[in-house]
Amino acid sequence: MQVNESNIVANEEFRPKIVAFCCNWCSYAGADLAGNNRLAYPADIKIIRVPCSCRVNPMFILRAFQRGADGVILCGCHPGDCHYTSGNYYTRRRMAMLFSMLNYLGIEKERTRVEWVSAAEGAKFAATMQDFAEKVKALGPNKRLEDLRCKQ
Amino acid sequence: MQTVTRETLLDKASALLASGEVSRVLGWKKGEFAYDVTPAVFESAEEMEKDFVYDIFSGANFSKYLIKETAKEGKVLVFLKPCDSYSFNQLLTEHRFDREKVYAIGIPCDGMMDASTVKALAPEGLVSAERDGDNLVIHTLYDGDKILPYADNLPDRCRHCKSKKVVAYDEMLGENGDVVDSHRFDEVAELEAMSEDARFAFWQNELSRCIRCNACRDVCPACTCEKCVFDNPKSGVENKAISDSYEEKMFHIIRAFHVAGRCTDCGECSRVCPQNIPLHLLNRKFIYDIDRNYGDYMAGAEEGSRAPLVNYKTEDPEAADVLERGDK
Amino acid sequence: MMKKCPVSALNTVLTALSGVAPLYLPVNGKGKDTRAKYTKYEDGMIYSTALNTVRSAKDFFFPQTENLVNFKVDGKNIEIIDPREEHEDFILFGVRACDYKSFDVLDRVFLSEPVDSYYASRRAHGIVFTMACTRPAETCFCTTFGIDPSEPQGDVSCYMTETDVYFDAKTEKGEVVLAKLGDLLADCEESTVNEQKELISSRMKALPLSSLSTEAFGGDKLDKLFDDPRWESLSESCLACGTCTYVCPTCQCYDIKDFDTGHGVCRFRCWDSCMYSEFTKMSAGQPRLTQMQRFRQRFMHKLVYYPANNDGLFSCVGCGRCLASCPISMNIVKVMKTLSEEAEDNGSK
Amino acid sequence: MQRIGVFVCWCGSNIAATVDVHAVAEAAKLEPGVVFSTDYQYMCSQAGQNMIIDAVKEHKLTGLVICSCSPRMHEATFRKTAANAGINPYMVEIANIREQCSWVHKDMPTGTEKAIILAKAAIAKVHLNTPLTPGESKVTKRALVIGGGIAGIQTALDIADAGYPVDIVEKEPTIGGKMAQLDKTFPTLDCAACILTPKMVDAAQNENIRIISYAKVEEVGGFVGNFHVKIRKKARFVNEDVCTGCGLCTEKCPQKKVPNAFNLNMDNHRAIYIPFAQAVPKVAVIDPDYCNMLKNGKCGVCAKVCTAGAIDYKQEDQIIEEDYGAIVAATGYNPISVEKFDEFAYSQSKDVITSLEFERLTNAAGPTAGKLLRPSDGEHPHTIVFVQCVGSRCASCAGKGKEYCSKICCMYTAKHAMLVRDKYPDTEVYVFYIDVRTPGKNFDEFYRRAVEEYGVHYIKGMVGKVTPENGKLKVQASDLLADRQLHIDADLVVLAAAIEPDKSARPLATMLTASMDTNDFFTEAHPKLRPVESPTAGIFLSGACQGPKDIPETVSQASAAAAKVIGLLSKNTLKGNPCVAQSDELMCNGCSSCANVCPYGAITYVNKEFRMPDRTTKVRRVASVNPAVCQGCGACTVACPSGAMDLNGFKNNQIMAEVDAICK
Amino acid sequence: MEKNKTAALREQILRASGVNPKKCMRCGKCSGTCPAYDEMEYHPHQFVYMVETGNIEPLLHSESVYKCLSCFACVERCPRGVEPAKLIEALCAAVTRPQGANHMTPDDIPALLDEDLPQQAIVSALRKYMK
Repeated sequence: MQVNESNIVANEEFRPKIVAFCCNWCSYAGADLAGNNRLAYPADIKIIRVPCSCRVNPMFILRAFQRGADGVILCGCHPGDCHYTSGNYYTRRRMAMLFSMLNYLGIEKERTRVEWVSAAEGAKFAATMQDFAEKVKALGPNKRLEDLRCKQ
Repeated sequence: MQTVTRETLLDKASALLASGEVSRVLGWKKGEFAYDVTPAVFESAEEMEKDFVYDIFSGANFSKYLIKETAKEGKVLVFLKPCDSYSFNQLLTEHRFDREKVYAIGIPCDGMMDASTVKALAPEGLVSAERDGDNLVIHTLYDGDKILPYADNLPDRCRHCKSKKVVAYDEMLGENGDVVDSHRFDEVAELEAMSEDARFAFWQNELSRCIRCNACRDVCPACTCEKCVFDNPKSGVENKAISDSYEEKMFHIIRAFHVAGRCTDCGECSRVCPQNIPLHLLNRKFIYDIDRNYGDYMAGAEEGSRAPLVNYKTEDPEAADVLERGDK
Repeated sequence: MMKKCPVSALNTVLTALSGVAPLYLPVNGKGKDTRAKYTKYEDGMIYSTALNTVRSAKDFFFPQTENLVNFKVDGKNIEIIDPREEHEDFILFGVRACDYKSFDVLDRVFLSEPVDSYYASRRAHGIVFTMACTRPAETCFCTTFGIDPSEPQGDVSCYMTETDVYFDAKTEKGEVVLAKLGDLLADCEESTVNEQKELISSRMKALPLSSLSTEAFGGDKLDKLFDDPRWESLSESCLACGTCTYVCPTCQCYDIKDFDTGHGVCRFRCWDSCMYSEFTKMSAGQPRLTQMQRFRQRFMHKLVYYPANNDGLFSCVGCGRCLASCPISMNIVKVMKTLSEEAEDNGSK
Repeated sequence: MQRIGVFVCWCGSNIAATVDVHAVAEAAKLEPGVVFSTDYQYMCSQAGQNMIIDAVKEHKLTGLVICSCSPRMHEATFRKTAANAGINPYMVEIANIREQCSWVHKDMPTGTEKAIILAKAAIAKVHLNTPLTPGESKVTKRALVIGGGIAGIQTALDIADAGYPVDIVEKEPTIGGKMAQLDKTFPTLDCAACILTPKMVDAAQNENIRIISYAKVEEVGGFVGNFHVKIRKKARFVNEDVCTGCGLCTEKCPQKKVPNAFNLNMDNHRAIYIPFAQAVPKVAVIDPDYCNMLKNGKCGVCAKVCTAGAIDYKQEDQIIEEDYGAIVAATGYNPISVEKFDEFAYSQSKDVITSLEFERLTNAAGPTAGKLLRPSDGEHPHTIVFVQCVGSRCASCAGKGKEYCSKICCMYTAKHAMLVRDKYPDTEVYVFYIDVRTPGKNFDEFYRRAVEEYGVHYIKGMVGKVTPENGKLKVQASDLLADRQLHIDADLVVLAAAIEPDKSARPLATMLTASMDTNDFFTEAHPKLRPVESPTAGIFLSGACQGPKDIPETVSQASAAAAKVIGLLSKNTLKGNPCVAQSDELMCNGCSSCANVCPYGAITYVNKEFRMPDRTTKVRRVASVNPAVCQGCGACTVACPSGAMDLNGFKNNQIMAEVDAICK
Repeated sequence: MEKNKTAALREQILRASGVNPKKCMRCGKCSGTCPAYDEMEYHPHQFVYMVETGNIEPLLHSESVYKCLSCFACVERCPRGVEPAKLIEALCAAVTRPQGANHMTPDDIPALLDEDLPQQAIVSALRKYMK
């Protein structure tokens, strides 16, 4: 009986949908390392592997919000460590510009984040995801960049 | 200072057409009323004598037409106001037209009117409008004449003019001006100073009017893709019309992003918007952010310069810092 | 019987009207665009006497986007859902004569067999109050198409003077609505608005475009006009945006598209524009390959093809919206004037 | 429409304990296009792979989704399986339900729910996969070794022995590195120079080896098999080909006050010098910061005395450009600066020295000619305190020390202590340790000998502070086993400083696009299975630049790296990664944005004629990608506003399909 | 009961001091550096170890807790950031606040539960009895 009750509570609780774009060489490996070390982070986060953070097109991020994401985080190698030399430097400018624009349009700035996570930083990956998920959860569902057609 | 009048331009163009230096002239053609001037290609001095105008409504930026015009035989003469010349350079930087096929004449500018600005001043029965010294004189059907200070009633893009300097020309008529600071980022800064909620409400009101007519894109000298992603079914973002409040936001964010670092702030997008959406405030936000975070950069100021979004410095600020700076 | 109320009581009347059915009327905009647009009436809103709304009234019967059908996908099952809700009556207040005439143009397309039930339902529920144009603009040329702004049609036609607003029910629907307003309106003689009508007529005659003629156009002018060389120069600066078609009260082209919502498909229709290179694209490509052809299409449709199929009715109502909004100021008036001129020496191009 | 097979792996209990694998397989079955779905204990096992092959054949599958461990683990495995089953290897997508699901979530419902979503995303992606074929590129049969220490020398020798030309770039005027500075080596106590210098000579004499000393790598372009490197050879103001290394100039030079870096600045040499007697190349070099001739044009003594006429004051830096097939990083290590540890008084007293300085003090070629004398007064020290772990295992001293164990200090300290007691039995030697770590062949025996045979006092505890007082060093330390605080008056304190990667490694890594860890050690492609390769193809790691190492370990890694290089150079062509960018010429408008961001210069422009829909033709400038040069980062795809650039294997529509599936 | 109390005390000390004794690698640098070493019965490294293992009782009755000079040399020099001085300070506080000694822990509550007792009372009691 008690189990059921807690289930209901859990179901009613807002569970954000979060997309994490991770570069193959550093952050995706960092996420794997978090797994190797059994460092938990919320299951609300789903990772999409990209070769480099610079592969992430702003359209993907807007698409995620359209399709119901409540937060999007982009992880890449630390500046200077990019597997492709300069990819994350472009990412940094692009995402700084994009996220600044989203915020300018009134979209909560806590919904978007760029974080550098190396292949060795499993703990940082888990902690970052934990923190991001908490911040997004506190904001509640994404209303400002949603597409009502995509809501079930 | 030599004043540049319709006659100056006409004489110049006629001479160049007569000498065979150019075979066509991109110029402004008079319309039914004072304000409905149309960009047109003139092929003879006679045509120009008949229909060419150069007055306070000769605001259209011809640079983008050069893509089409230089694909044809012969050389084309184009008149470049300061802001047009930036677009001209930017298009050259992006290898969009053949410089050899253009004869560019730089002309000074101290602000151009446009139809919607003047119509806003006289919403009912606007007969005509002209400049008289420092004043704008508007003749109306029902309310007589209105006399207003010219400079104060210019459209936003001219009130916040970025430069009175023609940066690309083969020949300059009149005296070239300088880059000016006319507080073009003030309005962006005001928006930044608002709360997230207030900004959202502001843009929601503005962008929700969008009818996706694509005029902003089609007039934009930076939007010169063979096929726009929004027209390309394979792009995944293609859509013809607004279907949800998300769509127009998506369209304008992506469009602004695609021209970020390449936009010369010519203001044509806001001029042509039938819904009067202040689209230039999106592009200016990017320019402002670029200037503050990556160093001053003016697209088109120099041919061949590398746009900030295809460039980087190792010491660039992090996205979070940029966000902080843009949210006061 | 004509009825009236003082201008000062208009808001009371509007409030009462909004009690009869949801009421939409032109209201000046907030924010960067202060021009009038149709807005759902709420207490305290002020009716805008601006001549034309930015967008035409066709939105109410033929909205820019409209969901036609939804497919819900669950695993490998597909369920078909009709997204339509029951329409209720609504009142459109302040429609100008030209816009009202545009409904006629649209009706001939959407209400002829097979009837477009989406459009038909909206038309059946709309109650239109037209408003005579006391101060027509320089861009007005409705008279060219035989529209008399001093005699606007509709369920109720209205006149506004400096002191009073007059209401003249033209249909049964209109009578019923006015009856519900009870003693908010006072009876008056129909002749009381005659002076107003005359004023409008005389003003129309004085407009710069009053002499614009349709003589050179019509269903029988296809051969003469189609290959006219002047289409080239008319269209050369066209940007191929769709502004003219989207502000036009009579443009009725649409596209039907599917939107994948992630858990199904939403099939909707949205306005389309013959100015676009993707317009009516088929597997073999689009039928009109150049911008000149697309540009020509739009004006030929309004001035030749449509009248050919609709008893000579032109599908332009002279509202002048495209004159004001075209980014390069090319428009139907310039096209008509240019093509009406006798070609000086045919083949100048 | 694809015919997709979904294979859910239990990974024993690794996945199955927190993910209901059966439920995942069942849920996948409902997805459009999925015609087969199953779960199995170990998908990567032979039996598992056979199951996949059978399913492909039986169900005519065109695409595979494997829900298993990270694609970094077994993507290659399953691609091979696909190839074996007769479908294109790039028709495989992996849903990472182990590292990124079962291992990070604790309860079954959560894990299962997420695993299903990850599977759906992979299915959505594989729907849009297209068969890809790798391109081929030629291999330049020449290797570059960066760093000429024992690691670099060994790697170069091994590569050269296999018959491939190899260049060593060394930043100092001579090769030899740290090992050349050492006195004896543990645990055999043979003299470092005696075993190193023959190798240096071998390298110099090997016709396949070119030593580019006093040089640094300035620019690296290209990719595996085809690197193009710019090397700046600094001016030494001595003609290398002419100098005989006689050393006369180094005796006659009037400028005598140049700190001798080889002896860690404990003595001086002349402005023209040969770093040490066995230097290779044995060629003098002028220090331009001290040479009077170069500074103010007054002197010229060396030129006068040089009978060979080798002095060239006008010599300039030289740029050498060369193509290589493989690059080995062997940049080595340095002791950290211990000045920031105030408690050890390194900056306050000359008699507090580092272990490397101690090496020079006991070396016959060192500043004291091998006699152990106090730097302050040249007296023989009677009490010596060795402090271990200075800056090592130091988690809290940000900016000062290192969190890792430097690995070599326990052994060399034992060596030092033993040597002191051996040469000067009248000396009391104390070693303060936290742990003594001796996992190595004959290591523990060596340490025990120091204690048992040589009578070195090993005390468990750390030195708290060192205070110079009246020519003595007051050492205060704790003896944890006796539970008392010790106060020792020492004559000499030797600090076993932590070691860190050479400062040149970080900028080099950037040029090589090789990744580094937070401590600036190069990262291996796999910590266990690929320990001598960088994740960047064609870059290999040799020696302490990858992590702290002693000499035997360094040499083994050096040879291992050489073996990897030889394996690479023995190939004539390399198969490329087919996941490269591709430009849709119909969409491209030739704006150059993509070329601006391409780090590899893989994009060029061509004028191409296009047939327009109205049957006219038009010449347009369009981008063209060189698939052999493109590395598939995707920077161009975002720079391109018209979406003409796309990336095979990570296409826009594939990523968006994943986004859609996740956000559903 | 005794075990519970010690565990609670340990918890309280760790929470008050913010010290994680598990970080200690037993190098003894704290004791090596401590100027008050000779005055102490238990030395800084022992404090850390004894708190970690729960052997806290002897520390509470030792004069050592008052001998710490709070010079923070051990905090400054500890290579692992353990901060022994803060731990000693917390221990000292636990001793010098006799009223603060916990009379009750959250684990004691279930036994005291009574149907008529308002929950608020339990909470306030717990607050009162937990320092």
